[in-house]
Amino acid sequence: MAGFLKVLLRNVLQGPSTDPYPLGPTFSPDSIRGKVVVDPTMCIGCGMCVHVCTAGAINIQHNENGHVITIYRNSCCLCANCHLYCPTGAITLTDDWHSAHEQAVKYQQIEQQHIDYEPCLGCGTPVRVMPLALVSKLYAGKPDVDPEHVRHLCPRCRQMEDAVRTYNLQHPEAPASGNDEA
Amino acid sequence: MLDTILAILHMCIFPGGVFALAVALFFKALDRRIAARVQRRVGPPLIQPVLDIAKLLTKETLIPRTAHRAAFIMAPVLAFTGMAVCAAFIPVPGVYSGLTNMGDLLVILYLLPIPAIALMLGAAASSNTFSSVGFSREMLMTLAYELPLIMILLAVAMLVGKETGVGAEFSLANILSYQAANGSLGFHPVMLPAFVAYMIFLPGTMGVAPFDIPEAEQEVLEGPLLEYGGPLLALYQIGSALKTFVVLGLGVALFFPGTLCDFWPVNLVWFVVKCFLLMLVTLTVVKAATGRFRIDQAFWFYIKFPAVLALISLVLVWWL
Amino acid sequence: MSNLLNKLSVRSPWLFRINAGSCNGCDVELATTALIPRFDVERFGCRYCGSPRHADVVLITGPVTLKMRDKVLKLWDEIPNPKVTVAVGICPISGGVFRDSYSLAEPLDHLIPVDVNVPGCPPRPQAILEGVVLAKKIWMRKLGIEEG
Amino acid sequence: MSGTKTFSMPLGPVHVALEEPVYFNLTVEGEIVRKTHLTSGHVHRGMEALAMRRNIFQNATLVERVCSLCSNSHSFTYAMVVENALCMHIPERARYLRVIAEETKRIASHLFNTAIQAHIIGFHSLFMHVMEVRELMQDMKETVYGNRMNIAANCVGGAKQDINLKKQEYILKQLELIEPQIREIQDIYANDPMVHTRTYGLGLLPVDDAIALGVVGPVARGSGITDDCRKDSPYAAYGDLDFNVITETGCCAWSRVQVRLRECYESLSLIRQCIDRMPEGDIRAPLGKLTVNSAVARTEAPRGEVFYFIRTNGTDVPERLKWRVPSYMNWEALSVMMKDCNVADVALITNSIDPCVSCTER
Repeated sequence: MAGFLKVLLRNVLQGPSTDPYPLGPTFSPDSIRGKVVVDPTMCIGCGMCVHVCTAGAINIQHNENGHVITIYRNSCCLCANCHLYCPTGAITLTDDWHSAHEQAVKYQQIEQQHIDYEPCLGCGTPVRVMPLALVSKLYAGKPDVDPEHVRHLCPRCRQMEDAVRTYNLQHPEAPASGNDEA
Repeated sequence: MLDTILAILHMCIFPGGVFALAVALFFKALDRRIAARVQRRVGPPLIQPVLDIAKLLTKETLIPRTAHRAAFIMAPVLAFTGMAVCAAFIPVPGVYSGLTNMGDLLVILYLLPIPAIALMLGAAASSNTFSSVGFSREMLMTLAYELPLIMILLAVAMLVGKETGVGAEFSLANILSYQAANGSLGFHPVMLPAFVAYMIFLPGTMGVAPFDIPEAEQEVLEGPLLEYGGPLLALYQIGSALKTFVVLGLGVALFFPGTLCDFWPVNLVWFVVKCFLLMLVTLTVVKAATGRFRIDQAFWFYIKFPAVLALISLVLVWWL
Repeated sequence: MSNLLNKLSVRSPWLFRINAGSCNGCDVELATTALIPRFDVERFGCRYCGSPRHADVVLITGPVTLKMRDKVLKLWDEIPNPKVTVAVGICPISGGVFRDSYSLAEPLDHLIPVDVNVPGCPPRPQAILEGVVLAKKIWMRKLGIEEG
Repeated sequence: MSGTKTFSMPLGPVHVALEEPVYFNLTVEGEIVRKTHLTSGHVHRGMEALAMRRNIFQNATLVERVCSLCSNSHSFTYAMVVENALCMHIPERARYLRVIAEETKRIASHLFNTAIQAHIIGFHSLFMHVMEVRELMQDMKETVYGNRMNIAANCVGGAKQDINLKKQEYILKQLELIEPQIREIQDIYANDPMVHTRTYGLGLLPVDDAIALGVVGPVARGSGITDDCRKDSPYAAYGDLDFNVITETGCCAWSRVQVRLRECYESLSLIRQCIDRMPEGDIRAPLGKLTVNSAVARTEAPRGEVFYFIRTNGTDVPERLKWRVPSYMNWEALSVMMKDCNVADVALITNSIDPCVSCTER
């Protein structure tokens, strides 16, 4: 008993250790796994996050002129699998842990991003514009490539351009289209 | 006629009823506040016990279908009224000398177990397994702590009676006036074991740790109180708060009734302060520093320590 | 008079916890929130109570398994009105990682009216505290008084 | 005594003393329990069936939700079993990172169980004190891993998060703070008269019974059996680390708590050793080839041995995933421990095996 009375006495002397929250600030480390956000400039709609999400909280819908990624926060178990396996690093977990909400707004607890496709500069088919960061990484050693141009190409046209550039070939379509325009 | 009105006033306003309740609720708040401090917490605001009761009054009253309706409702009312009446018998030294001059100690002895009996009644009426376990535990606890109480009161009555030559003195007013003349009994070496026994009696009768066995939340889910909610639970809480006042006040009256001066407000405050100190030592600190006994351990604890201590005082009074 | 009582009453919310088949995460966090000095809900007059009859705010964790469903409903019925229901963790809200399992009942809000959701797996105690504060607001609304 | 009446008393499924829904039907004579009948399945979430419908990445998260108190042990063993089935070798650094996560969870879990014991005996101040000390561990998990319970430290192939130098320093600082506190708590649990009165000699599980029932973890070690997977079949980095297997010979609830608290010191020392010896390098290995294979893995969770079995069929959805949890073995021992015990002690004895209902019933 004496051992524990000592603890109690120390407690009295040290004063309350109560966190003032919600009336004041609270301890919240930066690395906390909070609400998930999607960076619309990075998401390429590959579906890896959907594949690894245990709770089925992520949904990606493709249509003809873009894709919509939706994350249901009320299903998300904050395991950060999507963040870990996302190839472009589009998904991050913020440190925002304030999750309590009223029932009335239950179905508004989502993170949704519309990613619109743009016509390919080469052939005109709607194409997901590549994230600039990704392009810069891909063509890091090639100063003669204009990333801004390349990212607006569809994969096929980009392969073409790469082949033309690498082997110094004559572009099969460029002169033709150039002639047409002229 | 006037006496009756006065008695009712004493039961309803001072020292029973309003005054006792105010003091008891204030004590309860202080108790929770101090317990919180000891546990490194901030604790509730001082008005919290009042808020709790206000909350309970706004809730709906649910009565289990299997319960005995009348007994279920009567039990908390009985606990409350019993204690309100009992509080009127508690003398406040230098301010108020108790309701009667004849054998009021015996009346208190009869009235004190009423909350426990009411609790048992309610537990039996609510026809719930946990409540019945709580019932049997409450009964065993009552048996355990009533024995030392009887011996303590007897020791006091006999000591005072012997000195004043009336045999056994069961009037609190006379006990007070004896102490005013000859010094407090708490300082009397013969009565020291009885006082210690009384201090051990307090947590048992108030049902706080380590003797909160009948209402053990973790074992029998608040036991007898399990089926109670809303206004009926509020009545139980008020009754229990009044009981705090009664047992603390009785302790002060029996052992340390000394007054500071003839000015009554000072005496009143002094009385409250003494009650508070008694509570601090016997209820708050003990509660914070211990866990809960098992019922058999608690029973034997009461037989071994307070009963024996009270017996020592009794025998010493008899002999000397 | 009753208005005054109502106003006073919301400052004494007593908490009751129902585990409807949770993985312990939310339960441990609830125990942490409700009982330890660091978060000290007693500041707000809260108390953790053992009997449903004493409860005002009921916190439900876990994805409501088939076996627990009737027990949860029965317990919830035993709580006197007015009461506020808080779903803690993603499991009672949507089924969480256990969604589509054969042994789960419906999501909680199909069974009983839920007032507050605190998603998280598990939510941190501070988030649960926010939920309790929100529950208090809803309680006031149920009593027909606005914050003042 | 003929003529004494017994009555049945339900305990649970929703009960304050029991952290989880489990239903005991006690046949009580006075205050003595004569027969215990257990109804289980309240927390059955059909997890093994779910695991066979989800792929190996999803399952890493799913098995972590088997139980949040030993969550890391499940994802740890699961990752190991998948790696065995896929014939993978994980980087050296990941082995150490896994041990750090595991031991952190172990300390938190042991402290929680210890605190709940104080709660059950109604010793609120002690409960609060232990939980407050545990908060140091919770803060550490939150700062290092980002969540207080399901820390998601493991993934197939290694560890999800690296622990950089700054975080290492932070961990060491927290350990420095918590160590004297745990020592003090151990002293209180060993010597406090109230704790001693209620728990010493309670829930006896003699060595013979313990061996016959095959109990594992602190329950076995509390009965003096040296049984620890970390020593018997070293995995991750445990083979390279120095630690002792803690045993007590009291065979009672008191001894089990002492085992848990003393194990915390070993865990503290293990974390320190890991931070000291952790090599630099990758934390994740590339995935191996998915073939038709089956594998097993076992680890020592806070409650005892966790055992995983997997059978793969060449796809990334396992054909069968099965696990056996320590509480499953320890439950049976309750029938020995609860023989003719007091009603007041049922919850206390149940808590002394650190039962994990959600593990057992998954």
